[in-house]
Amino acid sequence: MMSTAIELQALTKRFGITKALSDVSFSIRQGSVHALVGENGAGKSSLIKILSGVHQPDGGAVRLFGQDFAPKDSAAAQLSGVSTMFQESQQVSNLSVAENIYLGMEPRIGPFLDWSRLMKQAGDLLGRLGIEIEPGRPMATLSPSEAKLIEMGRAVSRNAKVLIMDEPTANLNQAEQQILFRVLKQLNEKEGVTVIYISHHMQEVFDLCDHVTVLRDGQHVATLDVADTETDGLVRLMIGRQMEAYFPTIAAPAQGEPRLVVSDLAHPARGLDGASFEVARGEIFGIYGLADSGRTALTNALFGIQTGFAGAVRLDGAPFAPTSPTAAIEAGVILVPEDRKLQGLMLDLDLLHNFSVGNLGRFVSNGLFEKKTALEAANTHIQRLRVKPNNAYALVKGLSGGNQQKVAIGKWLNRDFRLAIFQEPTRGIDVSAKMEVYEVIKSLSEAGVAILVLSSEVLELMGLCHRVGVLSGGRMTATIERADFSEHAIVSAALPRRRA
Amino acid sequence: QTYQYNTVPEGDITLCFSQVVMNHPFRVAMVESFEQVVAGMEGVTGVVTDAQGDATREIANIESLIARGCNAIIVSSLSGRAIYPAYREVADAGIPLIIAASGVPEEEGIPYVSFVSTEEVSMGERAFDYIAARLGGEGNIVQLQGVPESTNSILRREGFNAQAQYWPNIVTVADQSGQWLRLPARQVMANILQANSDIDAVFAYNDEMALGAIQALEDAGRTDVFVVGMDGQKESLEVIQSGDLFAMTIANEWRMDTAIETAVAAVRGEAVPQRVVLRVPMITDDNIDAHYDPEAVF
Amino acid sequence: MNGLSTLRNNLPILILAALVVVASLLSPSFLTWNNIINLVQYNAELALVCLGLTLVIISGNGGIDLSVGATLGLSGVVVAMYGEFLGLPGSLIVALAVGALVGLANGLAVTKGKLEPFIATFILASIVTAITLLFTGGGPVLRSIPDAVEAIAGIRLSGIPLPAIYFVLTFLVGVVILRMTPYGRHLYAMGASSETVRFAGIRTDRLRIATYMLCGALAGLAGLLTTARLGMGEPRSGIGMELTAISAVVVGGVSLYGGRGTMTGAFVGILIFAVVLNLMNILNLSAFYQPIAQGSIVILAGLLLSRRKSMFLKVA
Amino acid sequence: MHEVDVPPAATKSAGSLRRVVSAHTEEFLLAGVIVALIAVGGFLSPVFLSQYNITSVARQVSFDVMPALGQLLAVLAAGIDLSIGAVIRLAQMVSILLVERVPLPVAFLLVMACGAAVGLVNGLLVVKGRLEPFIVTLGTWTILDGLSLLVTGGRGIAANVPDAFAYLGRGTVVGIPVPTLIAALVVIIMSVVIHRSSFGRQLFSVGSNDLAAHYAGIKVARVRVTVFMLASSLAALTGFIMAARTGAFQPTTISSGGAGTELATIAAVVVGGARLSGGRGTVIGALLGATLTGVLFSILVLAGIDPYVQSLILGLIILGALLLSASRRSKS
Ligand SMILES: Nc1ncnc2c1ncn2[C@@H]1O[C@H](COP(=O)(O)OP(=O)(O)OP(=O)(O)O)[C@@H](O)[C@H]1O
Ligand SMILES: Nc1ncnc2c1ncn2[C@@H]1O[C@H](COP(=O)(O)OP(=O)(O)OP(=O)(O)O)[C@@H](O)[C@H]1O
Ligand SMILES: O[C@@H]1[C@@H](O)[C@@H](O)CO[C@H]1O
Ligand SMILES: [Mg+2]
Ligand SMILES: [Mg+2]
Repeated sequence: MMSTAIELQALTKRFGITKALSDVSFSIRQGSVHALVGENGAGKSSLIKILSGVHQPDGGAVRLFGQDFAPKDSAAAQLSGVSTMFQESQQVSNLSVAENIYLGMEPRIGPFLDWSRLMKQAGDLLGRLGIEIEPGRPMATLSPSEAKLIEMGRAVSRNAKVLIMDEPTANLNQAEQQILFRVLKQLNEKEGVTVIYISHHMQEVFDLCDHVTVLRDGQHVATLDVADTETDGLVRLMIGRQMEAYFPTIAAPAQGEPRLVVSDLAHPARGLDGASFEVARGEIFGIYGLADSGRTALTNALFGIQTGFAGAVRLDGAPFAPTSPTAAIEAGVILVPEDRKLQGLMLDLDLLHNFSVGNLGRFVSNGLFEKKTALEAANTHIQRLRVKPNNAYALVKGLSGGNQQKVAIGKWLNRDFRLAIFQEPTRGIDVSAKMEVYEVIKSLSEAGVAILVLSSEVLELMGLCHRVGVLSGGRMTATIERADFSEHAIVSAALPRRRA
Repeated sequence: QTYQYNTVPEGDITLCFSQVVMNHPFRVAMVESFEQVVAGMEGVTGVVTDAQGDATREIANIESLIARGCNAIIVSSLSGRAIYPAYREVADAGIPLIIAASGVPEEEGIPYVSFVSTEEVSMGERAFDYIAARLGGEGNIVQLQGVPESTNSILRREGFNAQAQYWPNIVTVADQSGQWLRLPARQVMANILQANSDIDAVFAYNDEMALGAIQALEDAGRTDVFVVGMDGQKESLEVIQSGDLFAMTIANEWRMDTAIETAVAAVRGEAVPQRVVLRVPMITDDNIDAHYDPEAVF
Repeated sequence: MNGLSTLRNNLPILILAALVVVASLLSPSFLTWNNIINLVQYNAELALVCLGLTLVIISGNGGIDLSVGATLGLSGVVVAMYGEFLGLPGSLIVALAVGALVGLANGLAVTKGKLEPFIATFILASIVTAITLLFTGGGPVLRSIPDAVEAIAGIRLSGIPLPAIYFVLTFLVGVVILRMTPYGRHLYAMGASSETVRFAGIRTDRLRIATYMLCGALAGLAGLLTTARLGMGEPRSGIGMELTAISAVVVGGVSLYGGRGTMTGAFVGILIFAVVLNLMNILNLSAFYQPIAQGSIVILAGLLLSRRKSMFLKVA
Repeated sequence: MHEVDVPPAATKSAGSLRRVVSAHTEEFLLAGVIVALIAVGGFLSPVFLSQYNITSVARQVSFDVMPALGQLLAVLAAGIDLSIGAVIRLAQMVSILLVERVPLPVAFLLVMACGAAVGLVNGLLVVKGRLEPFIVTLGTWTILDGLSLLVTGGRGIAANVPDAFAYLGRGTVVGIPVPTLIAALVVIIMSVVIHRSSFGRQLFSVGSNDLAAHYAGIKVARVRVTVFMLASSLAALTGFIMAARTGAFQPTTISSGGAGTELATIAAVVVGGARLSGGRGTVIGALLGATLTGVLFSILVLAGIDPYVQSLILGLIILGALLLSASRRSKS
């Protein structure tokens, strides 16, 4: 019980000029649940990717159960008993659930796939984990959170001695998180599996883990017994400075004519069933809803991504029914989308480009792109948002999640707008990046922008918003003033209502 | 316009040959023959380019040959008039131009020093005449064209169809392309045989296609048809000798001796004939011994 | 929604059925046993090539092989050159080996060399063609081909020529690979998400190299068959075949983005082209119409098959 | 090329020079290779550097550069245009058919209109028909070649070219071939369009991530259609000048060797550092890529190397160049 499962010795990893890990040394006890925490870009994922054989270290060594361990690819890591649930979604959408679970380890008869055994094994495994998904279902029909559970099933199916989970709960709802926690406990306690657990949620660290390692800027800061620490101390270690108030103080919004009036917005096929609400100038209006409550459809309507909605939208009194994002943007609406990599960023282009595409018109004279002006603007945003690295020519794909999110927001700062829609603005980003995002939202609100924040984090909405509207079944089932905020009030309004 | 060209009365010379395409045996045989003949000549170096069937590349090749300082350039082209500017450039550079195995009608006014080539149109005519005679003026025939847009396919077709006008009872029942190649010809012929049971003769615009057509006929168990080809390649002669299906081929001229001799003479400043129409024999089972050379490259 | 996508998935087969109906109305000779056998037997080489190409394309990451035609040519002339000495088994092994070797080069260029498959296989195709032509001096290889080799194309089994049987066998093998082997499933998976497959512990580079080698080997086999059929080695017999093969496979619903498409679809695609060309011959339509017909099939079938959810935007 | 003039205010000049060099190592390498080849060429054959040969290579390369730039546009926007060669041929044919019948400017406009129309069709099929560019342009390629077969009956056609027209293809200005001057102009215009204009930014955005571009308000469909129209127009321009050079047109299909151009343009832009999946590539790279092949060809022909060995050497050198730049890229 007291022997060492993994020992890292002066591990170093570079990506071009970025030093993702420098001289990181610590050990993980066999049979423990070991948390790995740190800000975005601290090096957590890089570290576990070395353990999973995805990356090879530039220096240092790893010992696994006392043996030298230098897997050259994922296959080698798995053969040595290390199995990983990665941060990024790892699903194969064109295969069945069962094939996803046993990918690469399918039961065979000679050279052929043993379909019936595959289905049976998968069914058994899912049953054992308490996941109610048919093994024969096409993966494409699963929701992102269901898919995440299947990924867990895959990780578990490898019968590993070490199980790594990189931000596994980021997309899961309450009930799904419980499944994950239960499985984790079961594997750890009953089967003695060593677990490395990465999360930005301090609560999870305290609930689930025995030990915690803090990384900062690629360096090892501390490895502690969870029993000996508390949240504040941990966060201090992570960010290297005292943390001030988490949420900015929000001034009361300006009164007057509402900027955005949504009345009876509906499109039954897309899951909107007559949503109505108003947002004032300078107001931060939160929208909470469970899966399939109609949040995405609402955004799509307001940003012109989809059309054909019934009902009416008014922006500063004028009817507003954008037929394309271009039209919405021209009317003064911007969107920070939920999937920043897919919808928000040009990953293989530089910061300069990404910052300027939000308003190319501003940098054009005589049809030519004024690079000098654009560069100045980009540098301003880089300073203001504290983007790392502070180099306008860095490619966005090399940035950590939090910094990417800042770029996704920053591209809009080159233009004037009246309504800003933030979808899951802090998903997967760390404490200090979150605070920086909140600061931006606050300052936009102070400038009179009407702001919609769609988030699945109740606490975030409560900390940030003037009012929160709750969507359920495509309708606004409650609108709660800041004074009346309570987690209970918001969540209970979100629960599916009965059909009338 | 009159052109002056440079002569080299004695000493080493370079002869250049621009081949338009080397994608069937006939074209390759020309190049091999060129290389062989030049190799056997004292003080003469040979250079060959292949345009891979692309007229633009052909022009570029000819320009490179001009730049290289060739003493004479032999061109064999299938690119119709698209290549004429390059011909003029050769003449402008004072280099004797010899045309080989390309249909360049006399009246086009091309400044060649000598035209050493077969007459493609008349080859088509003769093929028809042979078929008509053998069918007694009546019957159904199949035409297998080469790559339909290549000059020689067009000219042979012109000659063949021109004669056909006079023979209303000889009917072309299928008229398709075998791309100058054996396998496509075989497949097309097989398809044609499905639709036409009444066929008496096949005119393939070259031997490769004739050989493909014969395979298709054999597959279908047809023995009542005869095939006429063109080029007179060695393999065809063997087939003509050994069976009944392949009746006749016209021996297209792949040998480059005449063209080379003419070129050398022009370089040396001797007078050369302006237009040498190479006479090409019809080969049938009857006269095959006179033409079959087991050692020939083609 | 579901009905529509079922319809779309079966569209190639419906197009083929419609074509067959039209063809048999237009010409009584179309739907004869002999014609069908012919149609199938002359597409045996294409079928072999399409099988390999389908695997490569499904495996995704821009997977494509523009060198199949060149490979067919090389293997064909090598076999013709040494056939006498090799005999049938030897020829078979050499044809497969030559193809697999070219496939290995492709696979290495794509995985280790990190080149985009389109460009890597295009350049390798030109190199392979150059080697073939150098090797043969450009002309056909007229050595005597052993009877056993010629027999693989020439023999008939109860009236059916062997190549027609190869066509069907190739199809069956393809179906089995894609549906019933872990390898086939991994190709689909790789086409959808290569990284996931790699992270799940499958050596994707090896899988990719193996797939290019298999594709090459199949083209090599097609080269052997061509030589057997012709009774000689024709260095250019595969030229342009890659484009025909890609068109056929795509018309059959195999997505160039990888991860999508079936072997049945690919073969239906082959047959669609085969039927149209066969019909044009039968109806004695001018050869000039052929390219127009081919191009139109590609675009029209593409339009019918196109999915609302493509890589391209919903922006209209 | 677009990043040469970084404002000194923003970046220290030493750093910016290093950045320019490191961001364009491929182009520098390629230019180095070409210079080395020219040196080798001059060494192997004294006539390689003769005025005549330089003129001839320059003219020839111009006909490769213009369509390569069209291909670059398509590739930057994550497309591919396989119909470029066929559009060149179509334009040649139309030019020859028109040039004796209508005034030269009219002929020019009609030819360009043909090109633009093909591009429009390609673009609409991609955008509205949701087809992959590969498929669409493979289809239009064969259809267009079929059309010119039909129109000409497969025969070469020729025209008595008016002097003004002939000048465009055959003339020189202070020893520089007119097609080269036109190509130079096209290079300048395209580098402004691609690297300096707002359209260029949109182009890179669409090629890099079309969904994000859509969400950023860029009219993705319009960009794509424009790209195909520009690509075809450049091909049409090339065909027009080629017709001026030859005064004749010979139809070609794949079976008679017509498959070269389309694939050569793609090879040229990729050798020049472009990525087929979009969002990466430069005008200077495409220019160098197209030049490399032209120069190599000339050297190999002048050196009197066997045609088959020529193709082999060419293929190996291109493969080497590609592997080199790919390995350099994956290291950084
Ligand atoms: N493939 C890569 N290429 C370039 N840079 C990378 C790559 N992977 C990671 N990095 C950089 O390495 C550093 C560490 O990143 P890593 O993903 O390990 O952080 P993390 O702690 O997991 O952050 P997060 O909480 O956002 O997941 C960051 O600066 C990141 O930008
Ligand atoms: N285009 C569409 N076609 C059919 N159904 C749709 C479409 N768009 C949305 N829906 C359905 O409408 C409902 C609301 O979807 P929406 O995506 O707006 O929910 P959401 O609240 O954003 O959920 P999540 O948190 O999972 O993203 C869901 O049941 C969804 O399946
Ligand atoms: O006869 C030959 C054919 O075989 C083909 O090579 C094309 O050119 C012709 O002259
Ligand atoms: Mg991470
Ligand atoms: Mg949603």
